[in-house]
Amino acid sequence: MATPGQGSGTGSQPNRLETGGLVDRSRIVRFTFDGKTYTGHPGDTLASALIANGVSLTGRSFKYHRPRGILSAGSEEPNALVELREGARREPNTRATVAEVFDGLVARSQNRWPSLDFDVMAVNSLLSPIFVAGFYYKTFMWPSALWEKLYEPAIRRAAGLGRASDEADPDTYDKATAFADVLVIGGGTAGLAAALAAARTNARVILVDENATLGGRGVDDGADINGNPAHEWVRTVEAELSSAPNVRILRRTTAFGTYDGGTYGAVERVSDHLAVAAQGVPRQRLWRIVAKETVLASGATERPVVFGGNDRPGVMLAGAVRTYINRFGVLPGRRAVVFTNNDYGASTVAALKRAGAEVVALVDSRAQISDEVKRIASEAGARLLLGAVVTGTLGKKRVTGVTIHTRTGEEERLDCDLVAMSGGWNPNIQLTTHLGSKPTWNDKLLCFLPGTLPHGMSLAGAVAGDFTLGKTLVGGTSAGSAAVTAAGYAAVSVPVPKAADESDAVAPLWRVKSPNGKAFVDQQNDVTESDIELAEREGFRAVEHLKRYTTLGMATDQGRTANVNALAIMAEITGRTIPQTGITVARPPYTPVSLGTLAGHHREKHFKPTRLPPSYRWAKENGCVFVETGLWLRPSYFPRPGEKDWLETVKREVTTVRNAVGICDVSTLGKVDLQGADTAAFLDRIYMNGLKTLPIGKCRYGGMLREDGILMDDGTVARLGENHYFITTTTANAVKVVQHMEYCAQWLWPELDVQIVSATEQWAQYAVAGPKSRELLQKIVDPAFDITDAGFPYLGVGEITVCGGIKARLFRLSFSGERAYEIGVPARYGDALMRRLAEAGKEFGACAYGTEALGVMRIEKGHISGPELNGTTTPRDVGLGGMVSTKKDFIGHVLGKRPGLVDPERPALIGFRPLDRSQRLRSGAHFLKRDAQATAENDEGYMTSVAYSPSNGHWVGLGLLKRGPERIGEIVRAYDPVRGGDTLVEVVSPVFVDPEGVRVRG
Amino acid sequence: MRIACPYCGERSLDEFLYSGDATVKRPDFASPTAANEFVSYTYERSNPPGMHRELWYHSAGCHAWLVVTRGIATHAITSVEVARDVALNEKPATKDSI
Amino acid sequence: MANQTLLATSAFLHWKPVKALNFTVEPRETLTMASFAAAKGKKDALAAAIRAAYGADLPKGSGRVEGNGIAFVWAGPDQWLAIAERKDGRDLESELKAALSGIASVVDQSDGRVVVRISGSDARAILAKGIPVDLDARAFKPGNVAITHASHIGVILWQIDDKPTYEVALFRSYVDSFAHWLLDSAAEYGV
Amino acid sequence: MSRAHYSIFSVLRESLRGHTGWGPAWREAEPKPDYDVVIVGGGGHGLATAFYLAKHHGPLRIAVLEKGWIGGGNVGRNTTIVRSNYLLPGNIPFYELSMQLWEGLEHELNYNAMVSQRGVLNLYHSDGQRDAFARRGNAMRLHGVDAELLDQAAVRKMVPFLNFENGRFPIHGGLLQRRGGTVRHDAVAWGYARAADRLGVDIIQNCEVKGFKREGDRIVGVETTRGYIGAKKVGMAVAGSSSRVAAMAGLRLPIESHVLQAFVSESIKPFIDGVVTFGAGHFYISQSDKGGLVFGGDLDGYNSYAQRGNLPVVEDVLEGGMALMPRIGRVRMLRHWGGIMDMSMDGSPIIDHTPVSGLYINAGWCYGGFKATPASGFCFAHLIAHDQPHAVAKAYRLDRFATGHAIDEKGMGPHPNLH
Ligand SMILES: Cc1cc2nc3c(=O)[nH]c(=O)nc-3n(C[C@H](O)[C@H](O)[C@H](O)COP(=O)(O)OP(=O)(O)OC[C@H]3O[C@@H](n4cnc5c(N)ncnc54)[C@H](O)[C@@H]3O)c2cc1C
Ligand SMILES: NC(=O)c1ccc[n+]([C@@H]2O[C@H](COP(=O)([O-])OP(=O)(O)OC[C@H]3O[C@@H](n4cnc5c(N)ncnc54)[C@H](O)[C@@H]3O)[C@@H](O)[C@H]2O)c1
Ligand SMILES: Cc1cc2nc3c(=O)[nH]c(=O)nc-3n(C[C@H](O)[C@H](O)[C@H](O)COP(=O)(O)O)c2cc1C
Ligand SMILES: [Zn+2]
Repeated sequence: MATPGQGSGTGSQPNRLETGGLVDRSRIVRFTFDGKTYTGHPGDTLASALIANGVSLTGRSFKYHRPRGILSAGSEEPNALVELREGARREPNTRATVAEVFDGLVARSQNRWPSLDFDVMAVNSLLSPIFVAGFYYKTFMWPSALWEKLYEPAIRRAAGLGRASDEADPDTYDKATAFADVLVIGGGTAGLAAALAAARTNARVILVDENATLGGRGVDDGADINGNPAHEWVRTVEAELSSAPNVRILRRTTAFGTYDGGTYGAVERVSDHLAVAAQGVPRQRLWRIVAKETVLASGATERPVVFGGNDRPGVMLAGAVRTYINRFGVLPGRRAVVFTNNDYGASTVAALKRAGAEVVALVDSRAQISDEVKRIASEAGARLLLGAVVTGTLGKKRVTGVTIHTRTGEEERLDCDLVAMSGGWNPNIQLTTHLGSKPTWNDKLLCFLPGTLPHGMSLAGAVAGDFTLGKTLVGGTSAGSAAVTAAGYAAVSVPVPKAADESDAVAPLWRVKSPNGKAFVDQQNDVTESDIELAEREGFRAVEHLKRYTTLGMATDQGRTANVNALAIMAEITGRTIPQTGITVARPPYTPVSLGTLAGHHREKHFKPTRLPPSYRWAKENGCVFVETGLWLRPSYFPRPGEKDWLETVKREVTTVRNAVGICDVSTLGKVDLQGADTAAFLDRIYMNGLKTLPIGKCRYGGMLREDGILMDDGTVARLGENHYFITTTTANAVKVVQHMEYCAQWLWPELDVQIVSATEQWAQYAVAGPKSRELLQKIVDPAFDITDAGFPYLGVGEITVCGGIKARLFRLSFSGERAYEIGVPARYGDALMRRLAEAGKEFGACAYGTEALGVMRIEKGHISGPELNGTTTPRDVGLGGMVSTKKDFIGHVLGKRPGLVDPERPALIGFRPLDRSQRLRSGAHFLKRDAQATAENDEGYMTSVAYSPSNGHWVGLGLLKRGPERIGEIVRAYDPVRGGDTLVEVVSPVFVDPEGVRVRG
Repeated sequence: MRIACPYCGERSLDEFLYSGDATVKRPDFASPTAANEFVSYTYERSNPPGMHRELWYHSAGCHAWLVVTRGIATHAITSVEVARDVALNEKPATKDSI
Repeated sequence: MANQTLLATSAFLHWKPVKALNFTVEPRETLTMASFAAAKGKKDALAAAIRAAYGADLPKGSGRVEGNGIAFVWAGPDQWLAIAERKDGRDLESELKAALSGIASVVDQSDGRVVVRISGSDARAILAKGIPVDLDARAFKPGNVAITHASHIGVILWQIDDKPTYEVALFRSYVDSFAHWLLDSAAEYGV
Repeated sequence: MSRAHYSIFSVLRESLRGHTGWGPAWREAEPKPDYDVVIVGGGGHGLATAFYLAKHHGPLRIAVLEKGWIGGGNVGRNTTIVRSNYLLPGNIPFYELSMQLWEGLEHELNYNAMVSQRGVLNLYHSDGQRDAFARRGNAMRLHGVDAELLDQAAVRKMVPFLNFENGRFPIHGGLLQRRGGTVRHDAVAWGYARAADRLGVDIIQNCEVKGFKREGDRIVGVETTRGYIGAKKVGMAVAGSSSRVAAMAGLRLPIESHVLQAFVSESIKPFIDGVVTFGAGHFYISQSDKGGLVFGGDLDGYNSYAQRGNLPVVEDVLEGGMALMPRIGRVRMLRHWGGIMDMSMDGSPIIDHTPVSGLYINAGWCYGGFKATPASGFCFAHLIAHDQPHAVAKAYRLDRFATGHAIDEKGMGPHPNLH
């Protein structure tokens, strides 16, 4: 017989059994809890190690700050939540029952002050008559100002369990997708049997289990399989599966959600059992598992019984007691009372006895039980109290005894330091319900079983209601075979291991009537049975109302140990059956998942990929300041030494372009190559303006509408050949335009012969703008090509070569209003071309310019861009009404004529300049008539874009103003209260530079 | 959700973009009632709770537009067709040439 | 200044070469590529022309075939990407334009996309961290092609051999982000 | 005792007798044969409509019919953000009225719905975004609504826990509405229900409307799972079910139903005070009074009547989360769920008559209808009572798509999943 605390090497762990358990006794690890150092063994959880060290108080409850200990031995734990690790790795609300100990682990209790032992907030317990479910809906209303100032801050101070770290999480996370013929969720006896049956066919099998070790309850219960301890069978199966190339075992991996299409979300805790993750290894990994067939073998969770003081440290689930003894070799108490309503009580009595504990009594609520159970109780020397219930517990921070209500109605007290309770078992059916299936109640087993299963899912073991070990092996083997057959493999017959079928008889017992003290249903959220009664009284009878009103089942454990008791109590109070009462909806995740895991690689700087334009390197070398445009990093401006701010730089860049020549990387513009016999007809239906007449070798500015008549994008259309067009889009809309074109080509007009290919990245493209632009280009364009104004006039396009034969495309286009070209070369030459242009441009005083100067010049010219193309403007609104064809069908034609869109009162594009020319303009300012009050009725539009115009020597703006074009000369207010601005501006032509357009033509 | 692209095979939802009802047909702009027809085509949707024929775009894949028939309450997909083929079949033959 | 030719800039400027025991990454810089798409009603003519010129049967669905000194990778419905070594000034755009005149539209892609070769027994596990396609030997084989994404970056991926060796084509501007993801993912394998 | 006034005194009194004196917050009403007004849908909007009808337009015999349990729809599953920081003149006055009604809600209802004006901060990451926010803020100010444009320093001071140093998209500043905040979602439904019940409204749960009965062009009642109920006027406020219910009256709406997911983390000690939205990704977050981080992102992207989401969007949302605040990496997601949005074609709501006389519609709330609850009820009640739209809701016409007066805040056009 094993006896606690007397062996060598475990002397400091008073409750460690001398033998037994699967921990590695040859090694010792040291950890701290609330600053005190303890020892444990590899294989321990924090909970088992604390128990070994005799620590039973592990936390304080959420609302009443009652002392709490360890209730369970698994992921259902509501009470023993701790803060793990420190500093940037501080991790709140970790269940001590699943955290593996390692050398150097630091754990702290949470939600208490100043200490766990003495928690000031425990006064809440005294106020508990007030703090009942929903009390705050009825209070704190008067005076209303105090809610934000006083009440809510107070509530918030009390809120929350652990503390999130103050620093960025330093660990890494990753994600992976895996494909399986058969996914087995749960590595208990049922899951192992299923995985084995499936694996022997050579199908691809993935087995996941949330624990570090496989085996499940069979091992926890110390049962026998094929006449040997279950863990030996587990070891053999594990060895076979591990060596099979078609099997992947994911330990420490929780399948947390069932999603559509046979997809499961799972999280692998790769390094949580280590002090620090190894170099390059993530802390956790998100698995998206795509499975043809899934065997759910997730087992069952034991139910507590609701009785007075059932939350006191030392009250534990009976199955957990067995787990601590059998799996971890620790004894959670020396004088135990076992309290149950089912035949499994016997195995707890036996386990305790075997471990050397005194079993004071087996309290069974049933009047009749089997002889077998009686025999075991008597062998263990336990008093058998039939038809009796535990009504309350004695002690403060640890149980010292219980009060019993006997069958004959007497009250009795028993001394004990452990209450092992079991109210029956709830199959872990959550993953079967995530897609909306409703569970069904089973009156014999007293639990909910899965209803209609998600496509491809089958069940094995306790989750299917096969509660006995023998049945899990039979069911697991056949579920594995069936699944693998459904996945298209010929099943191989696998011998079913033998195990005894212990009795699973159970009788209803949800709560103990007239409890002695508070009887908790949801231990973490401090919901008591009287809260349920109150909810019922107040009309919150629907289970979902009950949940929301009392917060039952809403804690970190999602009511794994609470929900069924709660609804059974509600059923009892309302005189309905349990199925009539129903169960609340379970949602993913099955157990909580770290947010970092769900983000993986894509966090902080790597949130989204970064796209670098072809001459990024050159720009960087030249001190460029970049700006994010979608995913692109575009050159924004190129400050030079001595320039005091960006404005000075931009002024210089603009002036250089207007007076000499500048070069700008415009490679990010979307570029689309269109070919095919019907391309002209196709483009004609997509653009609002006519394109059929565009001659070969020419470009034209074009606009596209959405079907609702609103501008979608603008750009240029170049005709390179009879059936060959090359269009540009704005950087922002490049992807959207291709998608739109494919939609039109594939769905609206599939009969047209048109091929659409995105060529955005093929071409590095540079605007070369300014009076000297041709001279500069002349130096790089190969002599065979005539780029004189006669040979290459405004809006010309040509396929040429540069720098001795490098193929290029030249467009004579201008956004700046100057004589300008765009020259494209294959992207690999972009950086070199930029260098060459800069070099060759020196003699003309050339400079590089970025999006800022580009923006200034387009505003000076009254060209629209993003702020005007904002998804709500019509062509008419932005001065392009004249371009819209009236003759042809094109997308947006019909709806563009709706009254609301042609209303002359709609704000329309016009220019602005400050009346006091020294004043600055700001986009986003709203227009008001000069003398009008600042009210909504007087709002006449807003400034869309502004720039300091070096050419004019003052700020200029574009804006949408009611009847704008009719109001040139009028003075209006540009009202900008959010920046404290209120400026008088003059309505002027939107073209601030070269209104006749002489310069662009040269 | 996973969609079996006829070209690429079954892929996860995040490779696709949903783009609305596939049963509405773009009206003729020259029809005398075009104004109403376009309003109905562009804005009005049956949005039925049962099976829905809808357009998806394999944006992160082959760029094919697809007509997917899918249960709106169940997310179960019963068919995935190539939109171009569907459109060609539905178009009157006379319109085939322009 | 003489109008000297321009030197190409590698898209892989910021790459560090990766050579681990079971994992290698190697940019393929010297390719010429062009995409081509069948004109309406010309699918058969296109297939015949390619067969005649290169002795290869264009894959109808997703797939990759090799012809004489050239590979054809399916790049979408009725579209392919032709890939060849860019030696001796070979330029697939002009070559294919000549061969396919009137039956397909041809677009130069030599610069728009870059190709990375990834090889070794750890490749599958590493790629699985970003590529949501089943690359298991049973499901994906030499000659198979997938157009998909890798960690938010669009890719065309094909398998070359059973080592396994893969090639991934992606748009040029994403190269650095792709590398970051790939090396991040490979770190667990000691790369 | 069901009519008990809620106050600290009544709570104290009850605490002395085990809270045995409380009665139901609302009666479990049985359907009567007919009513003056039947409201279909026991969500926030339906219950608020009934309350304001009873309060301002009575005496009327009113019933709210709810197919399940009240508050089980979107009012019970949203991320609880209330604000009136809208851009367009069709929207601002309406949402501002709502804001004002929130501000007095506790006293109006005698129910603490925990209206918490802790501020809503929309971050901007580029000059363009800043100017767009300036435009919006100025529009708000013109309407008398509070708005402040913060620069980076001010944002840092206010929410120092964001990722300012290592972001993919730098945080340049934010638009702040201090009066915005959060409201305890369930309490809104319960508070309106209780207050409506006290004014005599019958709240009938487990009563699904299956059809409309008409005489000629006029509505005369509804067929329900609990039998026929006559009604002079019927107002539908069924949010995600709008198309389905409207179809029973032969209407096709400019609406598609889409899933939106929401998320809550495990409870942690408070560190996020207000609401923060990330302007460069789809992510927004606040912290509940219980300590859970409540957050969300974009629509799942496809139409659906299944109240659940899919994994790619979960990942997308958390990528945004970890981009913005990498210190939440070790905090855990506790639960995620979905709701069905009645996404209208321009992203703005509809409060209007229908072509069927006596049938009124309140729909198209997209993912922004929680904040609208009081004003929606107020204006819908006004419309039903007077047959005239309320002044602040007059832009929410059903025919605005035909006339070209869409109210498209985001400029996304007729793509409901993009609003
Ligand atoms: C995840 C999520 C996040 C959101 N976040 C916000 C936010 O932060 N801020 C914000 O302002 N808004 C938000 N919203 C939107 C907001 O929740 C909704 O717009 C709003 O709640 C809709 O109005 P309601 O409350 O009346 O709807 P619901 O609560 O859905 O009420 C409709 C009711 O009608 C019932 N019903 C339907 N059909 C029938 C029938 N045939 N017969 C009888 N009854 C029927 C339903 O059961 C339901 O109870 C969010 C929504 C979701 C899902
Ligand atoms: N007689 C009774 O009343 C009774 C009742 C219940 C259970 N049992 C015993 O329980 C055992 C049942 O065997 P079983 O194999 O069905 O269950 P099990 O509990 O032995 O194994 C289930 C395994 O699945 C894991 N798991 C659960 N959900 C998971 C998820 N989402 N992701 C990853 N892993 C998950 C669990 O950690 C566990 O290891 C038998 O030993 C049986 O005797 C008996
Ligand atoms: C603001 C808010 C906070 C929530 N907080 C919690 C919580 O702390 N714990 C919890 O379990 N669920 C929480 N929920 C989610 C609900 O449990 C539930 O999932 C949601 O109301 C949708 O209902 P359903 O999942 O039953 O369909 C919260 C929901 C909202 C809207
Ligand atoms: Zn595809």
